[in-house]
Amino acid sequence: MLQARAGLSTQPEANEDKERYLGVYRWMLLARVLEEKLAILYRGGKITGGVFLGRGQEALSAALGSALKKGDIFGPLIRDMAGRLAFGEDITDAARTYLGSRLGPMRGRDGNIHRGEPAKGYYAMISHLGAMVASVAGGLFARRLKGETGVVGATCVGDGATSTGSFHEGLNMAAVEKLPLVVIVANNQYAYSTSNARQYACEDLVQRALGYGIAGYKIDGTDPTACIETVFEAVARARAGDGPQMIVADLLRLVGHGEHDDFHYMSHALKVSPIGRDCLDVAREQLISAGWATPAHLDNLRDQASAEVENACSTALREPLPDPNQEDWCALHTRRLAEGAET
Amino acid sequence: MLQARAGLSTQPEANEDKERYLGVYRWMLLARVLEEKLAILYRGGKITGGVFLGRGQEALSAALGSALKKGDIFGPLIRDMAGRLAFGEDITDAARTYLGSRLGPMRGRDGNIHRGEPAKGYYAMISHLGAMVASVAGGLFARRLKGETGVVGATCVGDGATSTGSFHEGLNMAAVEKLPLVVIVANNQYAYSTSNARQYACEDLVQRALGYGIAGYKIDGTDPTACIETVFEAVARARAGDGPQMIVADLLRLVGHGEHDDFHYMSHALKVSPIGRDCLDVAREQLISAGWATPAHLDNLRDQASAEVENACSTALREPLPDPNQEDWCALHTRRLAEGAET
Amino acid sequence: MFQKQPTTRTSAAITYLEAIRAAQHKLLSDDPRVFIYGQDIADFGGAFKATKGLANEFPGRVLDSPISEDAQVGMAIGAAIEGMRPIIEMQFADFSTCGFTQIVQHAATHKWRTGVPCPIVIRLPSGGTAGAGPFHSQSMEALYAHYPGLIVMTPATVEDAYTMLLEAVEIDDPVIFCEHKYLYYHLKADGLPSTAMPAGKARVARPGRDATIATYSAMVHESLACATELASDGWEIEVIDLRTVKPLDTDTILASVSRTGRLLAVGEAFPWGGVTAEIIARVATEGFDLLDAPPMRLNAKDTPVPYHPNLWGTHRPTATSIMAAMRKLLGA
Amino acid sequence: MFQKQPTTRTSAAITYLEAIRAAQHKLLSDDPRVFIYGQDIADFGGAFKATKGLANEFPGRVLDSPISEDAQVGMAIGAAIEGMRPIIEMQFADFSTCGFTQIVQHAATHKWRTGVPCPIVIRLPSGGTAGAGPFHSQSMEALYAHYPGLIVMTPATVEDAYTMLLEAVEIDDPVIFCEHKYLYYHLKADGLPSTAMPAGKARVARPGRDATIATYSAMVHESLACATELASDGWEIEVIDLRTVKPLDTDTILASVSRTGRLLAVGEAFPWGGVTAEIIARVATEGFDLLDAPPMRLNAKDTPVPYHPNLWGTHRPTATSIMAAMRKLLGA
Ligand SMILES: Cc1ncc(C[n+]2csc(CCOP(=O)(O)OP(=O)(O)O)c2C)c(N)n1
Ligand SMILES: Cc1ncc(C[n+]2csc(CCOP(=O)(O)OP(=O)(O)O)c2C)c(N)n1
Ligand SMILES: [Mg+2]
Ligand SMILES: [Mg+2]
Repeated sequence: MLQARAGLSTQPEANEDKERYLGVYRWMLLARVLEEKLAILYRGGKITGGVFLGRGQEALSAALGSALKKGDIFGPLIRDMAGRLAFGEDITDAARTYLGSRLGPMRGRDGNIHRGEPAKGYYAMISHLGAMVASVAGGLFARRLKGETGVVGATCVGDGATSTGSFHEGLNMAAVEKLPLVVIVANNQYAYSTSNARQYACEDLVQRALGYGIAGYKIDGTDPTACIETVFEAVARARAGDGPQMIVADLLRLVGHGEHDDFHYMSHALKVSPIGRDCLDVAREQLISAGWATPAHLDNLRDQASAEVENACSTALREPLPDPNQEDWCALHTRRLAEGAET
Repeated sequence: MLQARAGLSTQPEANEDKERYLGVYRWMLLARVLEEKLAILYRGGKITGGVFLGRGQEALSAALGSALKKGDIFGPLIRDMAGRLAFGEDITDAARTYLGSRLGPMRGRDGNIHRGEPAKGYYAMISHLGAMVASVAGGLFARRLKGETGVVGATCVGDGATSTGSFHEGLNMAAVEKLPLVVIVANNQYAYSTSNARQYACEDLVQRALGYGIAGYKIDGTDPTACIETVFEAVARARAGDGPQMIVADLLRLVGHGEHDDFHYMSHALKVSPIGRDCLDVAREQLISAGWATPAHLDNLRDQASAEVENACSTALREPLPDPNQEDWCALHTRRLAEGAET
Repeated sequence: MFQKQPTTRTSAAITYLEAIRAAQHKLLSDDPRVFIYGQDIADFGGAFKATKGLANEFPGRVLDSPISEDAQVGMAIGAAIEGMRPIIEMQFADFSTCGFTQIVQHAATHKWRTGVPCPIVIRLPSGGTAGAGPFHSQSMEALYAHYPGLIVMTPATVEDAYTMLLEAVEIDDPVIFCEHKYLYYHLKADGLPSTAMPAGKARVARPGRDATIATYSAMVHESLACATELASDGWEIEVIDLRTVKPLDTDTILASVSRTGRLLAVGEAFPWGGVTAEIIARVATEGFDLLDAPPMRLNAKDTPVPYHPNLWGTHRPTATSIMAAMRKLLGA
Repeated sequence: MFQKQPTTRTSAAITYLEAIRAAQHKLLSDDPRVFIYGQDIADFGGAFKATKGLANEFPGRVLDSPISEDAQVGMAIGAAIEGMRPIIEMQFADFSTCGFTQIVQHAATHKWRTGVPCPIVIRLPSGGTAGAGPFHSQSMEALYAHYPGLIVMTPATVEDAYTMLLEAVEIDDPVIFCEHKYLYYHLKADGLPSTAMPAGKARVARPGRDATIATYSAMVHESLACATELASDGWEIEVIDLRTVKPLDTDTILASVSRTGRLLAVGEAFPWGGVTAEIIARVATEGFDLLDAPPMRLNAKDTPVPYHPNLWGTHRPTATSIMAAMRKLLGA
């Protein structure tokens, strides 16, 4: 099994470390608070459709969103609220998509986790797992053809998604093209209810990196320090031209697959194991023990996050819903080639 | 990179080795002679559609067909004439499928390399590469459910087919189920005209075995001794319950992708390298230097093969062609549910 | 609109979904060749609970698969060749596009090419529900019906969900079983039937005189609601539930149109080339003279299925939009 | 039968396949956003040589892909989002089922879901040729036309192969470009046009008075051969070349039927629910009163495409079988 490699260049100064960590922490917190709010709204019947949360996976996701720069490409998956926000998503847009506002980026046509703003490099996932790997790779390929350098693309998948043909084809293609693609495998031990034992037979998914000829890293996804170090390093290596990077992070989702799911199937032993830790608790501890923050400071950050979330949700809740009569029922950009909806 | 493992049990007696080798050699030879005849017929315009040959890959293929037993499952690919014959295919049926005889197993409905007799465990490949991996695994799964033990299933793919999602999904599934599946990757360095460099980025495809959690073997596919030893061992291990086995064999196809192809793109360096050897020449040398055969004996075997091939082809050539008016244009087994072809 | 349908609420009431579970229970009990393979279907009982409890009762025969639709179908094909009767559950019909090659290229062609039948059943939780969006709402019957070698079932009732699934497994050919998610919990019946019409036969769901609606799956209920509504204006609308869309029971449709002279074909799928096109094409070519007025069709709109319920309710046909079309057809 | 078509054999003659190559050459020359990605298309020039020499002339813009149809399309989608104009060559249309998810779920929905267009072109070497068999002969236009968000082109002439491919790349939506392998080498023209009818407009390939054949791709030539043959009996058959099957130019078909009163829809695809069903459904619903006789349709048979030429010649429609249908339609 591959281990996280040593740092790419000289270690950043302690102060940089601190700022970076605190930055990531803010996104973790904001995502957590927003998702807690969404869960409440869901239980209150305010959200139609499923709600899929990233609780427990915020450190990994926020580290990725923070390591990417404006101009990079990000294809998040369902548990990447933190990464989306860190990558620059407007929190009100996130709320809008859940709450049905017509002003959200998907205008009610698609929902929730499928949101994105592709024109800004923030791709909008389709449900079919694995599909985004090739598409983010394609985005990078385009950038290369256009002569852009120093661009990185990243996408996330779960343990379950690694079984898809799309994941395999996309990653292999990216490896052949030596594209600056970072793939994060959030191994939360389950795909919906299906445990790793029914999903793959290798000792560890990071072993697959060798078979694609790409760099592989293995980390504890509940440890924010490890997430930040490794994700930033992998992104830097990709940016430097080292080709695809795959990070496999062990963790648990501390919620059901969706909010409808009580995840009774989840093993108790795993829940009480180290990967059952809440990365936000770990972060709090790490920040305080490093002397980078006081409890009061962190409580204050949470209050700020709550205010931001309340603001976003109440804005979104006041906005108009989609209206079928005003809707433009045209799937094509080329209007002259559209066939009228038959009624 | 994994190396061929040491023998499973005690080495068979020299006499057994000899008989096994000579058996494999006969199938190699028969396939070679039959394919040479088919190439001639193709150039003479006697065959409609493509002709795809296995020249150079006979040792690997014949070893596999010979290692399998009656009752096993075999899903050959396009370059497995030798394996098909060794597995028990009637040579006249092989000729029939190429020559359009209505009496062949596919009755003119499908051709050439797509032939098979699934009821005998000899599956009929579809063109879509990688698809047979899951289906042979499914056959094995059924046997297990029926309580049959000691059954092995095998299928072959090329280097190109390893890039398909189907290959990945099928092999991963077989690994999870720990099925007695042997997958042979005939790495002939090209997929049609595409060289390995544009197909994958790992050092060697055998590195993928680790990522699936299955046994991996790497051999020189032009060396019949290595092919026989490793293939028989892998089949024995699968039969013994060790789960999927993957053998990656390096070799070249000594023909074009199909008989229409002059393979001008093939690297001269590769052609003159050790993997450019003709396995039939190597076998002849090995047999003679081991004292297991004399040149005269081997020449005699070739004459026998020629006679068999001539006989099969002339039989098939005399047989009736498909007749559209007698054809049963019904794609269903359940006739009452078939919709009449509209005319 | 559909909520208007009478639902039986006796203690014996069984839902459409429970009927599917009951059929699988019976199949596993009666036929040792049957096994079920799909994502999260073992201990968890499936995303919709169609296999709840079955893994426990039939150990080793109800299995969780990796997220590998192509391999799931591929493995079922191999198992079917060996004489088993696999049932594949897709988590949503929409994901069957990932298994499309194995379904249309391998399963569909196997019998014709080799002479060896390939009896697999692929269960597709199909159709729209509120808030499900573009990737959890699709109706894919037209794609599969287009390919020779497949049978495509689209049960609209609890009874059919049960008996047709039993029949699907018995049939020696690959069957695409399109079960409608909108009917899963809403639709109830008093009990399960012991006899049934055979596959390939359509059913007159409501007899009528003035016009025919030919439809299937969830749209049967929207159409029945429309017929009930129009009955208060004195119109007698005949509703044909196709039950299977391949084969399509042209005879029953033609017989109905010969009585009513008017035809509206309704489907929930996308408008280009779906079941409604096939219905109209058959009636126009084989029963032209039976028609007293131009036939009509009503489908979903030609966009992906929208997520928001406000949009979704307009995207798919409903009793209201069927009624509007029907009034046009009746010249009323 | 098709061989009867006059082919020009001047020194300037250019084939259907060469037109496709020429279009790609022009696109690569004129538009830096264009690149081509597919199996064996670089130095080798593609299985059919549609990209011969292009990799050399446009280094880095004509690339060999691994055997990964899903990833090929997936990568094109990402590249299109970033403003490129990728062309994907499938080695055979039949293998596009392996890229089906990315095509119908991702590319087709992208603009509607996100507002960002996804201008990719997927070239599908389509249709039957002698000896090609079930997996190298398919006509898949109906599958793609069914899904909202895709445009499906089916050029029948050398000129259209050229100009429509140019237009396909210019269009801001995903285009499925069904080029017919049977026409690749046989069909020739004197040169390449500089103007063209726009996509979405059908062409009257041969004007007539007594009946209309609405068809597309290789079947245009079988239909023209039939019309020529019937002309010697005094019948004037109008042949409509649809050019694109989605959108389908209903107006041109209806205008033709209003002149002739009789309609035969001909397609090479499988019979259930293809282009012919859509044509008949539109004419029956929108132009019922224009019809003097029941419309007819002719498709391939409802089995996989057979390998042996003896069977294949009967499986697909030909001038002979079109003629038989037409005589029936004419009551002749
Ligand atoms: C191709 C495909 N098949 C099935 C599904 C249904 N599905 C949605 S999420 C999910 C589980 C995903 O598990 P994993 O990849 O481990 O991600 P996690 O939810 O654990 O974060 C499944 C099966 C899907 N989205 N795509
Ligand atoms: C999914 C799929 N895509 C494309 C093809 C077309 N095709 C047939 S053989 C071939 C090359 C196969 O290469 P490889 O797997 O290395 O086998 P080899 O021919 O070298 O033995 C290709 C691209 C196919 N059969 N299946
Ligand atoms: Mg998971
Ligand atoms: Mg190869």
